[in-house]
Amino acid sequence: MIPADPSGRLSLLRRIQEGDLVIVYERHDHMKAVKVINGSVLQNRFGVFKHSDWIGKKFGSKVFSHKKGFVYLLAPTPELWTLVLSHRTQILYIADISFLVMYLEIVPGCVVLESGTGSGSLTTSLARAVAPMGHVHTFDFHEQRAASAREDFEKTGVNKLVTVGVRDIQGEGFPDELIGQADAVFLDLPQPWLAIPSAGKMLKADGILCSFSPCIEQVQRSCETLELKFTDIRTFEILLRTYEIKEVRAEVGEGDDGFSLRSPPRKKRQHSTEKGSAVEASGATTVMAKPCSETRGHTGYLTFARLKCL
Amino acid sequence: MIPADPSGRLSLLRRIQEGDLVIVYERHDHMKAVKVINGSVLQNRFGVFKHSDWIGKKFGSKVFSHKKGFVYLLAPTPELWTLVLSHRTQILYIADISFLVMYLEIVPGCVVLESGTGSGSLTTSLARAVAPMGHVHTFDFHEQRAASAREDFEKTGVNKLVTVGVRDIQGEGFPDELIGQADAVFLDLPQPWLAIPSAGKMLKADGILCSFSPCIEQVQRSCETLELKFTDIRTFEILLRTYEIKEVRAEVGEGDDGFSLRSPPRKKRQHSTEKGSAVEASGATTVMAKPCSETRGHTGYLTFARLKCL
Amino acid sequence: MGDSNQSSRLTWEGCSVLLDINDGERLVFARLSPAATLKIGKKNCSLQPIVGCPFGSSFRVEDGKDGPYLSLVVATEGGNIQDEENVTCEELKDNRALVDNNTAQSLTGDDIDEMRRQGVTGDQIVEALIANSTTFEKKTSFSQEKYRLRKQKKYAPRVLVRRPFVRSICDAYFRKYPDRIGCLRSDSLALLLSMANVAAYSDVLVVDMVGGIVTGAVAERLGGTGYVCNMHLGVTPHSMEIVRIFNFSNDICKRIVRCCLNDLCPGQNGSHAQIQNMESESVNQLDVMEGGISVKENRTTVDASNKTAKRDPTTNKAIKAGEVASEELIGLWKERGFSSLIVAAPDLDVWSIMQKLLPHLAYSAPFAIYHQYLQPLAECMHNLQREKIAIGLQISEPWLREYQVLPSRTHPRMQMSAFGGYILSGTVICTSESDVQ
Amino acid sequence: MGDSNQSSRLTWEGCSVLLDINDGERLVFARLSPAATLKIGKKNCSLQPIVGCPFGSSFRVEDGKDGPYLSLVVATEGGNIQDEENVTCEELKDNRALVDNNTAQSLTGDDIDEMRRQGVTGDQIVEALIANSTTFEKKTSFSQEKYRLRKQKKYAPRVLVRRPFVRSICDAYFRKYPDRIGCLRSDSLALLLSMANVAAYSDVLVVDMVGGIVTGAVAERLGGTGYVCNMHLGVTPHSMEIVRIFNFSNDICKRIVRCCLNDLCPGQNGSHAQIQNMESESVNQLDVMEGGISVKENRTTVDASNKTAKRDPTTNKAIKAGEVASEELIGLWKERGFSSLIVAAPDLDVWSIMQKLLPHLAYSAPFAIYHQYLQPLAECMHNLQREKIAIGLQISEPWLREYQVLPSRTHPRMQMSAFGGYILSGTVICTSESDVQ
Repeated sequence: MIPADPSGRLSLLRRIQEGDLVIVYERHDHMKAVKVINGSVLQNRFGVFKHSDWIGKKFGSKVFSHKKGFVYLLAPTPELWTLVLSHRTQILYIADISFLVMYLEIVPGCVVLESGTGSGSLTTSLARAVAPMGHVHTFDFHEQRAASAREDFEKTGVNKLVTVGVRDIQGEGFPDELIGQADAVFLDLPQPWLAIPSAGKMLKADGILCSFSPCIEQVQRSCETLELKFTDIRTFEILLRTYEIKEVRAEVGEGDDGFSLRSPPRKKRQHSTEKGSAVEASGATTVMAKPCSETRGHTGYLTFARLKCL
Repeated sequence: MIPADPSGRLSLLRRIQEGDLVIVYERHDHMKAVKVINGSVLQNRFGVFKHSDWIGKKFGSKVFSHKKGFVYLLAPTPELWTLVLSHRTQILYIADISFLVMYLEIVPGCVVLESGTGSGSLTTSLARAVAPMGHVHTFDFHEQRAASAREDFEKTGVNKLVTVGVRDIQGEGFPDELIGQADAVFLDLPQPWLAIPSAGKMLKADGILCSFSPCIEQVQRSCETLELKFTDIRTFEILLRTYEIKEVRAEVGEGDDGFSLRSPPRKKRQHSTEKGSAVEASGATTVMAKPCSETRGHTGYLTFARLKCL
Repeated sequence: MGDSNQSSRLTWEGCSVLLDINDGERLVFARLSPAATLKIGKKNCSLQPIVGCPFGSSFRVEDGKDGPYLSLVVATEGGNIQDEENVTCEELKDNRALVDNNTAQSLTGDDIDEMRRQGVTGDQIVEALIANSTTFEKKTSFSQEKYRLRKQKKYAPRVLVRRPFVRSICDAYFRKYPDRIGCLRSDSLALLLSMANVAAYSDVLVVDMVGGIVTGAVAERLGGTGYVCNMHLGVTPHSMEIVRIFNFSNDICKRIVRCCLNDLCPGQNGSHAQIQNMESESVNQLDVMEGGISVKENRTTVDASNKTAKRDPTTNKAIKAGEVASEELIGLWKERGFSSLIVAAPDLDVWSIMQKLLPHLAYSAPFAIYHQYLQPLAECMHNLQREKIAIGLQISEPWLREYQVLPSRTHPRMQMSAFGGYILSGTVICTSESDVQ
Repeated sequence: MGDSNQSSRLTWEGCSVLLDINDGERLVFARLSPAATLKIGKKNCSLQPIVGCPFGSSFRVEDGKDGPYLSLVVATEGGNIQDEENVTCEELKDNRALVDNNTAQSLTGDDIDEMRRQGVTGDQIVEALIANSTTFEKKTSFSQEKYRLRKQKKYAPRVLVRRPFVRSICDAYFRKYPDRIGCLRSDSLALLLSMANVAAYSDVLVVDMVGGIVTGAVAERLGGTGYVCNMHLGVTPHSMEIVRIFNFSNDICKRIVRCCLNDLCPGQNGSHAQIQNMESESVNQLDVMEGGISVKENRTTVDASNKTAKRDPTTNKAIKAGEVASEELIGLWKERGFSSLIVAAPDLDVWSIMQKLLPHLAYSAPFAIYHQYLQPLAECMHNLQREKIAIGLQISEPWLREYQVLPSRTHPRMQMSAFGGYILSGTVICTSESDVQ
């Protein structure tokens, strides 16, 4: 997923090979990660797809099943991965991930600590940000969850950038060998204040910490603990509002019914992401957008703090 | 401001009279409430306006100063009043006011208790909602603030619908003579939990309480107290986002510089509310709207609860 | 008001009620006719026990000799149980040892059916389920509460009787049938009422193509004074079915009138006959709606079964909301103008409407226009500005958020409505020449 | 990265720093040249003491024998003081007895000037002010803190040295000169980088008409691998002045190139000469910017006075960011396509741009388009859908909120940015016939 050298970049010349991870796109809200293995098939409601048909195709191609159903084969990215990974825990989504990666000033070469690993949704984005020569040390309390994460990182090919440790960070803190090594630390723990003193020791001078918590009481307690050794303590919340588009016919002139300039929308959904309803081709049409009615109303609070320079 | 009988309604036949309260509108963000007194003048940056010129004009008229500056004279409403009243305290704005009046199920004939009165911004809207035969009992700790509020209510003519009491509601609770009288109670107090038991006694069976607090700790403590005698405890926050419009010219065709279809906006603000920039009349133009960049990011939390039916 | 029903805190026969089943799990509007029933789970209960009770009363389904019936619950003081969403906060941390599988409960479905046959109450069944759960003791106190609540909803459902006010009506439609009210959220509706200065003795002009929710909301605020004039621009009047869900007294109903735009123009008043026809037609729709607002999708047909039972009391009413405005009234409006205007017409062109309606408003009258799309309001605002018809113009969008406030678990709700619509508001100014000398 | 400066945690001569004065009250970008000075209050201080200090160091203005100078502050452990907004929360309730008038302070301005002349430090002046305030003792502890902080800002201003990363650069522009970056907020910029999958070894095509902030952000993420190609569609290249504020090493600078759209079309590469001219022209603008980002409006001219001092070190650099892409590189891109695309061109028609640029992307390449208006993105999305060029299309808008977290005074900030722009994102699909057999 993350190129290890210039040849790994997405290119018009690259074709799907045996062993590649592809994202099979049915619809915006229906995708799946598949490892391409000659002889294997993918079966879904659109039919049976032979992997062997995929090999040699370009990424981004439309491929067909035996009964002419189709899907698209996309090159994986951390964003697509977030949409297809198995949820072993609540995961972080793109708005929080993007914001915290930028706020933590993570650039290539950085060393980043994360706890807990969870479903590894954030880890993949952290790996992308530190690549090609940085490293992510991620820790989870659960042995099995850590093992699943390792498998996933193997699958997505970020394993060279990530080390998964099994450790109770709240109880034991980060391992001593990482003291003073970290450019940034990310905590997603039920009681982050227990891990903050250790996180402070891991950070380089002027390094930044981020703690993600769903409840305000967790934030309040974390901030109290942060006051001791950190500065620039700031708490944010970020949400993403999505918009749907609709095409409407503009019937200019007065109809029988008064001044109906716009025909009522016809709800004919095509793809669900690309929410939009189509109108027949006759007549001049205009496109309008409005916010989708439902959204995630809250994910968590992001508290940032910078290690004080003493 | 609030008609006491059918003749008080706004009408094409009504004309401004001596003693009327008018809202002098310069710009959306520049208004002033003025009592019309024959012989008085209003002086502002647009010149000197004689009240005697206003008498006999219709509400909504444009009137001129000696040097041809102009303002509009509007009939007062609780919404306009909120924009012109003197801020003796933090005031409530239209989004919170509208929401809580509806949530409290205040209809004509209701008896509503309020504490504190503050600048009387909400009181005027409450008075409108209970008119013509209901009543608002509002209380403030500060003698002087209560007196100023009384003057204001006299000025806006809602005094028949409102009684202002001087009382420390947190310390003493609401007066006993109102026990079981209230359809709704509104609290805007630093320690609302101290007043909640008394508020419960004032409410009729199934009556609703609303507590407005800026800080979440106040909400948490209030909710704990509410649990004892109230049900349907819900906390909301409401903000208002405003949009500004801009007119842009659509130069179809490729210019020298590539594909510039839209000319850069010219910032020529007219009225500041009606934020928008004008473009010369030449060429086809299109209007677009975007959110204003700054907004009130928080006013307070509104916690509602209904007295348990025992 | 002069109508005791309107301010009554007790239900009465024929009144409209909002039944809140299991703390918002399902919401049903019903009319308390003698024959009205409500189906909860597999049980059909008469609504008769509700008549005469205070609004705010709770009922529980009990099995009596003549089948299931609604039994009044006497509330106790003390803690409410609130819903918790799917958040891993601090307190939840020690659930990890717990494996919740089917063997944790030793009572079988058959056992429970048998208990029911023996007349065991729902609450007792819940207690039995807890006693027979091998994992209950291992749960955190918070999880125990959740478990109890889940079982209570299933085996001892509660019905809370609410008086239908505009907020609860609007919220119920917004959750279940947003399209019927043009996705108008209750906080946006509240803003429309404020921005249009709806006050006693006002004559409010409304273009309500959102099922009557705006008309009803205005009438509720007028409380039997002034008028709300539901105007249709073409020949077909707009549906006002939602008005029936409000418990409006006759005094209020007669303040709700219809009118065709043409009737306001000099020398025209020809569309009355046709309107009357439309009126009687819409009664059927109305009854379906009254029974049909149910928040759980799969219950719709069940609740709709109430409709036949409820037809009688509605037609008993002497005065029906939404009669055609009298010529006398129309004459007054022509002379005086309306005191304010609310437009909620999602499918019409806003600027065209405003051009037609503004001449019928008094000067200085405030107006508020609701729309789901920003662009039509932006264009309308621009035109109003350009033609100097109105001032104080503002497009606003409310943003509403609900919070879960619980000890150590306080945060905004995870699910929220992301959109309540846009509102263009302003004030009409005097454009007649006589005033600009 | 093979460039010690890039990962250095100490400042060096010639490096670009962000100076945060009084905890965000004012932000200044400066380059640490020997002659560089900073004006704080009425005092002009050399920036020389900052050179070689760790990023994150704090300085205070002290009066020395040779005039005011910046003195390193040794931070102490313990409480930070945060700003409190104008909220009446519980703790404030007992301020009501307090009358804060001018007589409360017995030290006069003349007294303070005299103290300064005697070499009394700013901190000592603050203590003297507190000791001579008759009301200080009556204030709540919270108000006392506020008072101290206010006096400290005035009499003992602090300068915090920060390394300029993309977030702080973007935030500073957003606060002070939003128009220069097309009102692009840092959280929106962060989303653009994610949505366009900016990763090591990527060749990212950008249309950056927002001063170079996008170009700089991408280069920061690439860390000296891959390329960011800043493309101009007409003959005039776009300004990249903001790129200079980043502390980019030569390794990174050479990965930032310019290119004209025509150059990517078969057999065209004629605009190089003109671009070179533009490049040298824009240097002047750049220097003004570097000194000029000051958050307090009335300081602009003051900070701009640094520019002459800073011109030298900038031109010392061997490799300049934004050279014209070599023919070899262009050849590679023609063959391989770009790996992703970001567009931030507030004044251009989005759909026209996309039609021109999409053919230059690799299939499966993600793209992200920023715009301040919704309508152009809606139309572009519709066209991309209709012509089946891209999938996974989504228009999104970030909503960012900051909180004040203080004991008993926790709430969202009263002031917020209501708008960070809209983003259209998606993935290009393979439309070549050979793949659709």
